[in-house]
Amino acid sequence: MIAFYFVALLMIASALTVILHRNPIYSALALVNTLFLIAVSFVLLDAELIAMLQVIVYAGAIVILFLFVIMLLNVEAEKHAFRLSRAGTAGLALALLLAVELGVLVVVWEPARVETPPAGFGSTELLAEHLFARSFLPFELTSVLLLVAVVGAVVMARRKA
Amino acid sequence: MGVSIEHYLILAALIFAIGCAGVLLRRNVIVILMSVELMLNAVNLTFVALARQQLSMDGQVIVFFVMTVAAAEVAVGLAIFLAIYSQRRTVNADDINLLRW
Amino acid sequence: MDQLPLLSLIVFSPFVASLLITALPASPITIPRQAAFWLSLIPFVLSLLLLVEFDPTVGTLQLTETVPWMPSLGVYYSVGVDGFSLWLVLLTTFLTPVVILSAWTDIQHRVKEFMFFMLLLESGMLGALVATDLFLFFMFWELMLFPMVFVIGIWGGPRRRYAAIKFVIYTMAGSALMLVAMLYLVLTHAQTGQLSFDILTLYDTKLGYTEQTLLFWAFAIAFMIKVPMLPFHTWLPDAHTEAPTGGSVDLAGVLLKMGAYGFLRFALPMFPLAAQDAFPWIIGLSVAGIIYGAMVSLPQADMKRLVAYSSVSHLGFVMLGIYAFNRTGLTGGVLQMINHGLSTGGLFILIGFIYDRRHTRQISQYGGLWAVVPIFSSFFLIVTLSSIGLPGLNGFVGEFLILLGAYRAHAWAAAIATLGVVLGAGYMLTMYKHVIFGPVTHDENRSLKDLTPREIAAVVPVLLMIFWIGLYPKPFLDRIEPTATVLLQRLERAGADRHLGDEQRSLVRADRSDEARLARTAAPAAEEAP
Amino acid sequence: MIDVVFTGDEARALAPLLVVLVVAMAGLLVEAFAADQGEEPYRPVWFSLAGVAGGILATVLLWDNAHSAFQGTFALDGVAAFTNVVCLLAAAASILTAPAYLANLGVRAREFYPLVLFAASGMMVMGAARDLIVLFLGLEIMSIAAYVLAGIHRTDRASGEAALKYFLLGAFATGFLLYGIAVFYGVTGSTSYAAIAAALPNASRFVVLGGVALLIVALGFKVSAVPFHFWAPDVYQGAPTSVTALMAVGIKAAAVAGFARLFITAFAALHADWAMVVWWLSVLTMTVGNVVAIAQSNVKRMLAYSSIAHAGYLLAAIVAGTPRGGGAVLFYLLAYAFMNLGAFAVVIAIGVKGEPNEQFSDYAGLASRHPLIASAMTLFMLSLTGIPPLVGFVGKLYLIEAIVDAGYIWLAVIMVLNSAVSAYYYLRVIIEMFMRDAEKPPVAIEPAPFLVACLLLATVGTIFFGLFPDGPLDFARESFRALQ
Amino acid sequence: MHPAPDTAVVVATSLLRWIPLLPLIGVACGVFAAATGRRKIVHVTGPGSVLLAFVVAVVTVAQLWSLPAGGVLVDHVFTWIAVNPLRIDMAFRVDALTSVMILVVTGIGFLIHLYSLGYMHEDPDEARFFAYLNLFTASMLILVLADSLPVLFIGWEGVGVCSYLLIGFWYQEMPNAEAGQKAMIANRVGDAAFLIGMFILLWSMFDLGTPSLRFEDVNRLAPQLADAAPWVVTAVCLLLLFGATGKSAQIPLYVWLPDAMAGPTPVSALIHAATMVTAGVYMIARLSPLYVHSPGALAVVATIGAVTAMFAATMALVQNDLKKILAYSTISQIGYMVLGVGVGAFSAGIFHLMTHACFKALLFLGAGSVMHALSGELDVHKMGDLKSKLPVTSKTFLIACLAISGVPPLAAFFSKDMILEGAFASGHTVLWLIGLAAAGLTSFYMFRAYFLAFEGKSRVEPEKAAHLHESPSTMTIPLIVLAVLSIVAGWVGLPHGFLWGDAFGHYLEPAVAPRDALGHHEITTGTLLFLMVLTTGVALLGIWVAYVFYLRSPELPVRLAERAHGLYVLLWNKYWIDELYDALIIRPYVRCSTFFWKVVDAMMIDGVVNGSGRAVAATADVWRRLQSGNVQHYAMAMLVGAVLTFGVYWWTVGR
Repeated sequence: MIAFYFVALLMIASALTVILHRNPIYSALALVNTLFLIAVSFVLLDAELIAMLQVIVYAGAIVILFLFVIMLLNVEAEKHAFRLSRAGTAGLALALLLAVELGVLVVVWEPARVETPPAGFGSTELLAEHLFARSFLPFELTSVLLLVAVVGAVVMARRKA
Repeated sequence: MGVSIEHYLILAALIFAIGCAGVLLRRNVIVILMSVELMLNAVNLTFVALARQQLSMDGQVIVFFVMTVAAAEVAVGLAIFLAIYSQRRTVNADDINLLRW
Repeated sequence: MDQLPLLSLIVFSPFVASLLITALPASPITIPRQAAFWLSLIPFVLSLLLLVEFDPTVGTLQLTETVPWMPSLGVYYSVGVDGFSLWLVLLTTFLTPVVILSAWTDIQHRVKEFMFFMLLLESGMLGALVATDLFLFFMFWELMLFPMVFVIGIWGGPRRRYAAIKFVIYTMAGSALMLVAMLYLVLTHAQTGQLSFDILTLYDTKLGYTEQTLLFWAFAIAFMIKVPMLPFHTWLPDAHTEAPTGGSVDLAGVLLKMGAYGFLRFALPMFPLAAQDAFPWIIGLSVAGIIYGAMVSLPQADMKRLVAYSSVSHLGFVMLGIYAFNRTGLTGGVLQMINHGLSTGGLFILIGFIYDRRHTRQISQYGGLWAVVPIFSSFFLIVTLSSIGLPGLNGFVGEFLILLGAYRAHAWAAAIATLGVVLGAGYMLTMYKHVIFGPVTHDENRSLKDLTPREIAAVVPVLLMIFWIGLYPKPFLDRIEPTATVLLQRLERAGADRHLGDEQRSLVRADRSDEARLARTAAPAAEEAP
Repeated sequence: MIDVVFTGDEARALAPLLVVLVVAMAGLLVEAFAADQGEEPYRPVWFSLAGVAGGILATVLLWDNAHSAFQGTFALDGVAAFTNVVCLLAAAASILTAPAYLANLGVRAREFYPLVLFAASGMMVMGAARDLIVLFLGLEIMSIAAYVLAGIHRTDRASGEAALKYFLLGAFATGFLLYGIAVFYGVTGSTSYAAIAAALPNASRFVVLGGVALLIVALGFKVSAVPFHFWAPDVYQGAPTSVTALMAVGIKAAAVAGFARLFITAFAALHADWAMVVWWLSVLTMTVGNVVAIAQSNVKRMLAYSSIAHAGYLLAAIVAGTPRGGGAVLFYLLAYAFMNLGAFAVVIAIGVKGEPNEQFSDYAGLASRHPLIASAMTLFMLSLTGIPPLVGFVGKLYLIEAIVDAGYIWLAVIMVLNSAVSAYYYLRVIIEMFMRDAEKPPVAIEPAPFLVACLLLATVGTIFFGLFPDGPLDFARESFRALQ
Repeated sequence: MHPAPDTAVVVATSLLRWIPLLPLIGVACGVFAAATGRRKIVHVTGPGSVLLAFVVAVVTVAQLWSLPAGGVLVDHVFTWIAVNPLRIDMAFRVDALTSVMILVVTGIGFLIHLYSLGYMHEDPDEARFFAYLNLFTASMLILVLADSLPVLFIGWEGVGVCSYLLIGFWYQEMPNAEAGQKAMIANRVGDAAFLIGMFILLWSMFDLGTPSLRFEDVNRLAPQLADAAPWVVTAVCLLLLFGATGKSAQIPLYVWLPDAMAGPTPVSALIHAATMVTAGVYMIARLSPLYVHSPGALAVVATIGAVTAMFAATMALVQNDLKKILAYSTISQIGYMVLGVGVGAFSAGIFHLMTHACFKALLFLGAGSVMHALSGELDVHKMGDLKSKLPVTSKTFLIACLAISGVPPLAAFFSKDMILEGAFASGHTVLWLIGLAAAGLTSFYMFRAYFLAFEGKSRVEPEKAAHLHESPSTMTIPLIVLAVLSIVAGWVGLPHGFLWGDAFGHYLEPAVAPRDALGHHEITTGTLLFLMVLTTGVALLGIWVAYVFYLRSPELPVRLAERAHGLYVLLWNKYWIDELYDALIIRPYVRCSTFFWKVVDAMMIDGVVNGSGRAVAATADVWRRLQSGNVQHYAMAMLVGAVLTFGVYWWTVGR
């Protein structure tokens, strides 16, 4: 209970930091923070493995990549994170509207019966079994996806045209 | 722990919205991409929560895929940013409007 | 189709010819020219054969050919000819060689393409005339649109592109609705019967009254644009004025008929009841068109524009005749289509000739031509007189029958329409006066050459037809009338079948009583003169 | 203890995909290693063409409506087969037009061809997907390849910008797609169409429609439906034309097929509800597409808007929600493939090194310089306008038939009026080519053999299927009926 | 083959078709001559064809006379228009009435052709002239030979066109062309009414079970028609009458005839005096059995005739142009004929038609001969004392003047007298008085013209006076022949009781409605004598006044003109009728047309068309600006879409 609200508040705060901070680097760091908190809440939801992956893949890989690029392009802090132009405010309003809508959407769902999960729920074995038995095709597809991504990244980032 | 699932769902929704706001507000494409990542993670949170609610692993499996996709996208995206930057020395969304009308 | 597929031959011989033309070298330009002329005679000869094959006693479709084409959609390649289409087919095949002859010197660049499009156009027009399958008809309907667009757009006058686009958008906007209506009709019919685009099958589709009315108007508007009837006519003057001679002739000669023909072949028989109830609108617009067209023609400074507006008036007569809903008017209407094709076509040809010499169509640029080009002037005179309906020339026969029939159905409309005869004389003679009579006002005109043998050869056939129809229209009428009778009986049955409001009942009853009387009067009229 | 389910069904269903993927990867390797010994410009072309041919062949040989694979999440049924063929045709066109064109641009990316094949494979997955996750992954494979392809002309700012925009918005849309999937997962506990269709009747309409809305955003983006279309014109214009062709035809086909399958099969129970929004979507799309296309001066951009308009037509048939509608959609995709690929091929053909010749004015007098190319372009334009007896007309006819059949008369009326409007800008191209003389001295252009082949293919298809559409149409309709 | 009235003997003969055909052949020759420039040909074929036609006509008439009274010759050539229920045969018929007409047309026609040989001698377009003239003759013959209204209509419009062409024969002068067109249009206006009349008639006949427009059927069924619907008969009669007023230059459509004098004089003689303009009278006589069933219509006919006679006569008073004088006199004389048929004295009308043909043709040809001598001079004030130089012309002209004035025993004395008598007998006393007065005016203005032109002292311009000469024999011979005819033509129809009495009337009886169809009260010989004396007196009075005014004391008319200046101006300007029509009809029409074109067509209709086009383009331009190029705007648009989609869906769920 307390844990959740603690995590939730922090998460929102850091998420806001991501989109509000002038300096991309701080945004990136805030992102790490957010992702970590999400991992925590994964744990709270009995998804240990995913939580671990979350930390490794995201915090470990993706955000590093971000920081790397930021450095590479030595993007310096903007004067102010964003100016609330007419478009900006409209965007904000829309985002809020969407939030409300999504919120309503989930509220309408009948409250979940939270019973204690069976033993091994979220365990590596179970996940692995689902992954390879039930979701074999998607799994293989992800491999293709990664291949394409690699090739693409290479093509795009290659120095000589 | 007596927190009902929908608390998580609402949290996720909020994060998702925040991500959206980021996409709309920030002018630095890198930060925009970060915001997108926020959105994806919000969805992840939703999946995990739902999985927990239904006590089915599928949700978590999906999160696995989503992560992969996110990683792939970031990789390609950042590569594209590099290319853009090498062309016009900026990654500011406002300045990238050669094509219009 | 045990005998040879005559109609298909007629329809596709120009198409094949056009393909052959493309294979020929483009220069010297005489090659495609000659080739096109001689090739265009083939369909004409074939259509003469058609005239022989045609059985004048039958009013329904004959010489039909039917081949399944798109079974999944119920589309057949089915063609046929009856009294309505027969003469229009002949007119088309007759006009094309004439047009090619008349375009001999007019078209100097990209001759090969011109001939290609002309023959393609002919194919499209013929197809639309003989198609008895809605899909097929629609296909040819659009197919004849585009060659004309090219002809206008490539060889036309200064505002040709504007005219071309206007022509297309106008027509397509109309046919768009028709397409939806078509499909609606077909699907409605499919609910009870089989899925088919064949009009003979579609004729007996059970339709609610509102349904029928909406569908009718969807078709009618497409056709009214093509006719063109009053509020939808403004594409015509531009198209005519910009188009080269050949284009104008085909446009006036055949394309305009497609509207009225569409009414006869589709709108009326498929939606008999709605069609009859629409008479206040159609009659009103026709009469308005007759007067309006005649009036607007008067102040025109450009000969072609004048003739174009006069077409609005003439076609108004045609529609009036059709909507008389009795044999006299209907037959006259159909005959008047031919007449208008001949006389207006002739006018355009002649105007084209004089345009070739002086490169202007401004009436004010001429005057006193008789002194310079007597042959031209006398031909022009004859065509003019035919167009104002002088008895003994073709125009009169049509107008007389139309007005006669219309008088039976709607006396006042006919009476007003008769004014058109006066006004018609007004603008035509005014133009003739300013162009042909008076002193020679421009020195450029003093040196004009009179018609060359080739040009004479192009016009004389038209003149002969004008005299023939004027003096002995019987062969034409005899072949049109049975079909008219069939259509009328159909309309009448529809009137009898369905529950009607009073005024349309009276309309139908008047018609039926006529038919009844005919039974009595036919007897003396039957035996023939020695 | 983990038993992977992989039987003949799976093998058969995957075969075409595998063929294409294997060729793609092999292509990568070959290019990687054979690069150093001399340039062989046409080797990759032949190679990847072989892959395409193989894919088509496998599809034609192995498709069947009876079986599905991977617990019914994937199937090489009729719809999939049809989509495969269309998408592979698009890939083929893009491959055929590429060599000369890329040479003109000075792009020497050997990965181009494999990437095209990867994109195609993604499309194939989307066509065959019977599960939201599979759909999602296929979409991502396709998209990521497409992002790169759009930006493959790296020295060109426009190309880069196209890539950037496409990527950012694509990623943004992905978020919505996933959220939508999450909703359905939450409601039905599964992501396979069958499960969804089964669960919908007694699920909360409120929630489900929320999910539908989210999916519409994501798929509408790929289909480039208004208001999710804004990326399309910029990206189409910026991307290299060969890629544009791939996007305009292949990606659209895959997305539309996925859209149709999802909505017509999985969401059948809610047809009444989603139909309304899709109705508006389609009307908006076709109208905006057509109207704005009028204002364009760049042919490529005009074609982009025209493709938006056509997306509107396709959506209209999806609104019908009937197998007849689905069949019409599939057939129209084929028709659209032929005429649109042809159009893009012409756009490529008249471009020369240094000057892309993409403005309307560049087409002036083309008829007298290159009558054949001009005539071909005329055919494509007329077909896009929907003039019989070309394939575009028949396709449109089927669409309208399905729409009218489902009782959406007004939608049909709006559609035909729209195509009347579209006549205006398609005709403009013809007018330029035939009815205007070139201002600037004409540049001699000799289209490369591959390009000619592509043009020929498109022309033949445009005419042939216009005259004899029965085969493909029946096939398409049957395959959708089989889904019920 | 056609059901004929039981009384009449009907004989089919293929002779009749040759009467119009021969002149048509002449036309062909003329065209050929004109095309090849061999003018000599027409010298033979022009008059020759008409002469042959005349011979055939004579033979026909002889054949007719061989039949018992009331016999009819018919010639069915072919079926022209046949659409059930309508059937129109190209068929001709000759009965008593027709026989008169064909003799007049071919006979006078031939003389005028002959005369034209001399008159048109120098004209380079001679060939074209004769072609037209022959064509006219043919049409006129078709008109009179027709056995049904539509066939008559062929000739009816045919002659109209020929007059159009011949009036504008010298097309280089715009006024001539204008005049021709005016004639054509005026005729067309009448013809429109004529058409409608035919329609009504045909459908009413149809309702009687006989959808036919053959005169025979119409006349036979006239009683039933009258019973079935009296208004129909009246309507038909009035509409046809309106047509006649166009052709026969009666009020209100007479205005074209004076202008028509622009044509060559022989044309004026043939078309605008002898034949065409009388077609209306002929038509009414032809349908007299129908007309008698509508007394109302007949009354209108009579009134129009009388008023026209008077009206035209007054206008003729002050004209100085010799041909114009003749023109108005023609109008006036036709007015007499119309009056005649109007009061039911059909034979009298035709009788006057015949005699008038003779002397009016003579007058015109005389005028022509004067023009010939004076090289085109027409102003009577620039003539005088021509009788010394043009003996034949002057004498014949004098005879004509006497004849038209109705001096016994010349032609018009009998015919005009018979009309007035008819008017008197029918009880239209007012009309009779008008007619009487008009008779006086007639003799006055005719002799005014004669005295001014031929008597007194010469006012001819010297250079013209130099080469004054009598016309060649080709011109004088017709004059003489016509002069003789003008004298004797009247003798075939004497008043009852004198010698052979009204032989002409008797001859016509089977063809036209009997004069007592309207219940004429028979008038005694005494009254008859009185009337004759009266009319003669009036005529002589007119002559005497003219003598006083223009020979004895020429200053009188000038003073009179000053005295009654208003009246004089009124007459001089022909009551401003032309101006009236111009202001009331022509100009508004033209203005309206221009309005339709410039405003309705160009602005309104095309405005809508192009406007909608422009509107779309404008919209396009606006929407296109939405494409700002900024990624985030696009994203926002997507978000808007998402939010809206949500909203819409939940709204529907809410409902």
